[in-house]
Amino acid sequence: MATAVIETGERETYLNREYGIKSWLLTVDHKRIALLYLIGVTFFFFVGGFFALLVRLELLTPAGDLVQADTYNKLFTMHGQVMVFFFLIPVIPAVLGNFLIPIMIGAKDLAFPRINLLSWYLYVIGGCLMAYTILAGGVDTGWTFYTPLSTEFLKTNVITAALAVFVSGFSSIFTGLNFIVTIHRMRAPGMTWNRLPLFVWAHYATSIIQVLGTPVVAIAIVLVALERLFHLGIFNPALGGDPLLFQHLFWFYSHPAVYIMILPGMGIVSEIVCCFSRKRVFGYQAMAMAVLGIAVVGFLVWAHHMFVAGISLYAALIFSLLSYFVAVPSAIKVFNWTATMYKGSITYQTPMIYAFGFIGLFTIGGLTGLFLACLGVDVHVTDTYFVVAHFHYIMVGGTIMAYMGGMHFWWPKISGKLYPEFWGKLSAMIVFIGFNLTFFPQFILGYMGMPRRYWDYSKAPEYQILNVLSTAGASVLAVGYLMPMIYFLWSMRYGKPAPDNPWNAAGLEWMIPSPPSTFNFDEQPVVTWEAYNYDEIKGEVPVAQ
Amino acid sequence: MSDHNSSSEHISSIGSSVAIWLALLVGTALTVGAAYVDLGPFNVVVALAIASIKATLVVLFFMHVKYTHEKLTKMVIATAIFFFLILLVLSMADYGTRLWT
Amino acid sequence: MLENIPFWPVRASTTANNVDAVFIFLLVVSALMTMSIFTMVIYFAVRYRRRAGRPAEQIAGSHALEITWSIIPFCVFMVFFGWGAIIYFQERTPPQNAAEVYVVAKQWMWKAEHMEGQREINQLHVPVGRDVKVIMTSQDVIHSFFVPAFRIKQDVLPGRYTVAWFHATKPGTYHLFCAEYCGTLHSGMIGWVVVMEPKDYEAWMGGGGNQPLAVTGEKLFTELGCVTCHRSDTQGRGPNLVGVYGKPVMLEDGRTLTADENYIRESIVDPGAKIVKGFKPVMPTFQGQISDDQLNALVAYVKSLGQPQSSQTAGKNMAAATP
Amino acid sequence: MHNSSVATANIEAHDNPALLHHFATAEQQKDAANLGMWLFLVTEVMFFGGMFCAYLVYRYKYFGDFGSASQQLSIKLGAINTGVLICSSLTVVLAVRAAQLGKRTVLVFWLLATIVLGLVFLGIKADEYAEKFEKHHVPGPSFHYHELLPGQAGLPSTDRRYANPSHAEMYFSLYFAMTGMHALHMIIGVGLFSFLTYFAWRGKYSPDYYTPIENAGLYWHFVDIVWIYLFPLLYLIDRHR
Repeated sequence: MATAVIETGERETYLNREYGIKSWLLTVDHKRIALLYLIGVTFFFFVGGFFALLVRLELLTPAGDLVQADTYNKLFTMHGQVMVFFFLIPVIPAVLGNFLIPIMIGAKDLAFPRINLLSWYLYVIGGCLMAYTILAGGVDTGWTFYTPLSTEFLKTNVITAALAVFVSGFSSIFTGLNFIVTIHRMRAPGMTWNRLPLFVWAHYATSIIQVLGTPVVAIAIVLVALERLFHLGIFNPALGGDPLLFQHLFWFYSHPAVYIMILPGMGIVSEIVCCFSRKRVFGYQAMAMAVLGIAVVGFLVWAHHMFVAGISLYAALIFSLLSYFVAVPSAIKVFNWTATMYKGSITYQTPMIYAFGFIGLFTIGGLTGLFLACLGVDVHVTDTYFVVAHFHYIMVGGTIMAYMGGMHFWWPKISGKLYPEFWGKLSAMIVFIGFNLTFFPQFILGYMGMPRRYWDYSKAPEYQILNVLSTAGASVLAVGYLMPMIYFLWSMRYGKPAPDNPWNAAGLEWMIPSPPSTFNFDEQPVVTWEAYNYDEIKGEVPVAQ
Repeated sequence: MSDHNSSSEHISSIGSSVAIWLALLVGTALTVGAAYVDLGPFNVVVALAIASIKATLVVLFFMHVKYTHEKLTKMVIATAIFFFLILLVLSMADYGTRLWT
Repeated sequence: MLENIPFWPVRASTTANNVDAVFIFLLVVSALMTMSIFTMVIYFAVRYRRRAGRPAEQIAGSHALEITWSIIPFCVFMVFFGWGAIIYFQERTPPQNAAEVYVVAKQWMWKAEHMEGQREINQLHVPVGRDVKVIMTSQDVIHSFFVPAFRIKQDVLPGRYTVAWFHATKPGTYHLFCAEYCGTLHSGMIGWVVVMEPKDYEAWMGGGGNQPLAVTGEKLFTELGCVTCHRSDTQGRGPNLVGVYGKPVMLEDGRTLTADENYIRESIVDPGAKIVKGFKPVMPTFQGQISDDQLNALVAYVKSLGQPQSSQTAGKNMAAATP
Repeated sequence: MHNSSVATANIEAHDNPALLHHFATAEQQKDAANLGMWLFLVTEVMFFGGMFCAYLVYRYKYFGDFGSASQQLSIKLGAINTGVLICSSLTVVLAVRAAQLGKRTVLVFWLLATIVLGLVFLGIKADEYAEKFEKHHVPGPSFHYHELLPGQAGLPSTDRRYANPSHAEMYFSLYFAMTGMHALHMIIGVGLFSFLTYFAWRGKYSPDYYTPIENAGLYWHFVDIVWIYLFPLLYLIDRHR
């Protein structure tokens, strides 16, 4: 413990304060828990990515030749479930949010450190159930669990998959609850709501969705499991039930869940754009209100996933209209980031390159969302590759770009080491190119009419060229994602020690040592400045190397 | 430190608690009684109105929300009710208009 | 013109023209928005790159600008909404005199039943230049009827009818896909929509020999004993069904609703659900006793009752009504 | 306010054994726990909300059948159980009061009373469930239902209408799902209160620290409120006919 620190003469940090497996598995330190999550989400990212690669390889040729139809259905189902529930939803809040929120608001920890650890254990239990589901033969419901297919017809491990989602859902609920209480109750003196970093605002909005939305999908999933076990009939038309009710309950959560994934990413991008433009954010209040607006209005639009599902014509009109309302705050975000760069002093380090990527890809993803909200067009493109491309632009192009940008931005703080800037830039470019090559062709495929979740398109060979491009892009993307994995690990051992504030960035997290000590602050900080006070910060972003 | 001053330090008196308790019991009797009277479509309305009054009494007095100086608690409750109603209303926007032509 | 653009899907229905029009409009507006954002980002990134002696200028923001770039996109969005809604409204309201065809989906095939009695699997033959209404139901899970060339898609649900319609404009053979994941061979649940010139279509029909669907329904109506109560006068124990289709029905509980396909279907499988005013709930349920095919035939028959003779045989048939 | 609470932070930090290290003051800790509990109740509202939504949809669709099935429940038992829960809410209020006043034995007494009332509720509920099993009103293969729709008993026998069994089964599915989930919450509550009783007996709570009692009380009241809605919605449909 502490003795080891004294002997080597190192400063005591959260990383070296204690050693041994127990000091990690029983820790209540939000920073260590963040690292535990990091291991989990990274593992599931590569599991889900592996499934994705197999899916793409199968689609290289029109015939269903690489795997069996059943296997293919399991692959895209498990790709979806793993990526959505075990990677995208926890990734930014549970890793970066967990690590940074207490520090950014000047607190020693989250409000409920033990519940934070409980969240991680729930995530792990959910993850084990998911892993069991995969190893026991998989599940082929599609990530959406649509009834009555999932309840009455499939013979796979639907119940364990449902249970995995249910348990990980509670992990997400408790994380959100913890964040809300922390942001309300644990802010340092002087850290008023108008001084919160936008990263914190974004997580606040995200947490609201987690707390309000997740329980509804939890009960929907419980009803699916009960229906499968006891044939209750709540979603089974043969017994008088309505399968659309499941879709309503499912999308009540799962549409806002998209915002659980993207809002924290927006928070990261706000931090990065300000830092590398050396500027205050343009329109702080509008940016903060925009994330809250997205979180609230995001709850009013769910049935736009159901325009062709057999809902009432009038309900479809209402939901289409409301869907356009949610686009306005998203547009504000993009315009304000752009305006933030105006008259800045911009440098292009890795995080900023990822942020550029985010803005570009999120713009395309968001605008194609307008196509899907447009009733007449949605009828044609829903359930085709157009939708697949759209949500990958948001979730991969948006969330993962932002996450990668954030990991590079805060890696010096988290690990105390600098990553190699050249490789960082290279990987960012590769990810950007690989991503567009993978998913842009899918927009065209979708408008051509290729339905999603197709294992075999040999009757429609005209789709092959674009599928080949997409698969090629996926391989490039895989390289782009593996590279940071390697050099981050490399830098932990061989990287140069990071200074406390390698980017000369604003914010409380840059005023404490890298890596931080266990209790973050030696003294209670008192905040007397606005967020992004780059006019008061001396110096520029140091040019790398 | 945080943006409020005090949580519910209110100590409820036995008298007022018993009064609320009696009101809740009376409400239960009323709701059973009203169920046997034919009020047409208003049977449901009356039943839900009585239930809501009872729930409000519990929230305000038993859960001390009336005495708290904390606006946040009230906002949290309002949020829960709002989103619960969103779930019901927008779902029924579908079911209620399916037969319209 | 569009046909010359690589990868642009073939257009073979009136709906396709409408959808393409709004799609192109969206595409152009989005492209302009994307271009303007990208241009600004790239321009700022280059123009305001770090230079010695030129620190960043702090700008707190501008509500005027923010309001501008909220309201202008919002107005554009409302155009998207309105245009899309109009097309959707058309897609959801089939023309009155459309020819009809019944489609039953099951894992993993499409079965079509024409009014003339022809049945086909994974194929749907239709004449060009005719409004065609597809009345669909599923025997098991949710499927989705998707014809990219027509730009139409409609989920097919078990336990009820959903409806799609189109007006084919160009002869040819087009993909018919299942677009809602429906289990193992989802991607095998595909077929062809064959749009034919009217004379080819009549030739395909082969001049009859099949029993029209409504006639099948009429036989069933007798065999199942429906006819004993549902008489064509006012003396029956059940309502007179002549001319009931498409008309308002007064129910015992005071509601009034239109007798559409789903109403007729429900009245057969769950007769107690909606009792017509003035009648007793004496009808037994036929749930589980008749197949979806038989149900379609019965519905087709009930709908044909009281239609003018010409339209009973011709109006809903695709071949005879061609010009 | 801000500065003063910082100033007090270090003074208070080592005095109160219940104060966790990352909080500055006991008040901050209490407020955090209180807000946390309320947020948890929000998630519970939405959790039950999903089932209420399902209930609403099917009651709207199958109104008569739901009325018929509802009349298979005993109003008497339902009303008694409502009363039992309301009484238990009162005992919880009195328990919190006792904790605030630092009266240990009174606190233990009211906590025990709450547990007893909770168990009475569960007992009556179990009895109702048992009756459903006997009458084959439990959804599943053995489900059997042949009952009139509401208001039909007075009609000539040929005119009487019977409820659609599969719609009645839907009612009972929802009945068991909703009351079952409620009962599960009751069981958790009873367990929670058992722990509290033990710790209260050991003298863990004082006027300075009674947050667990208060929060468990909030939970219990919430479960009570759920029942306040379940009772009219499940037991009192169309009783006048």
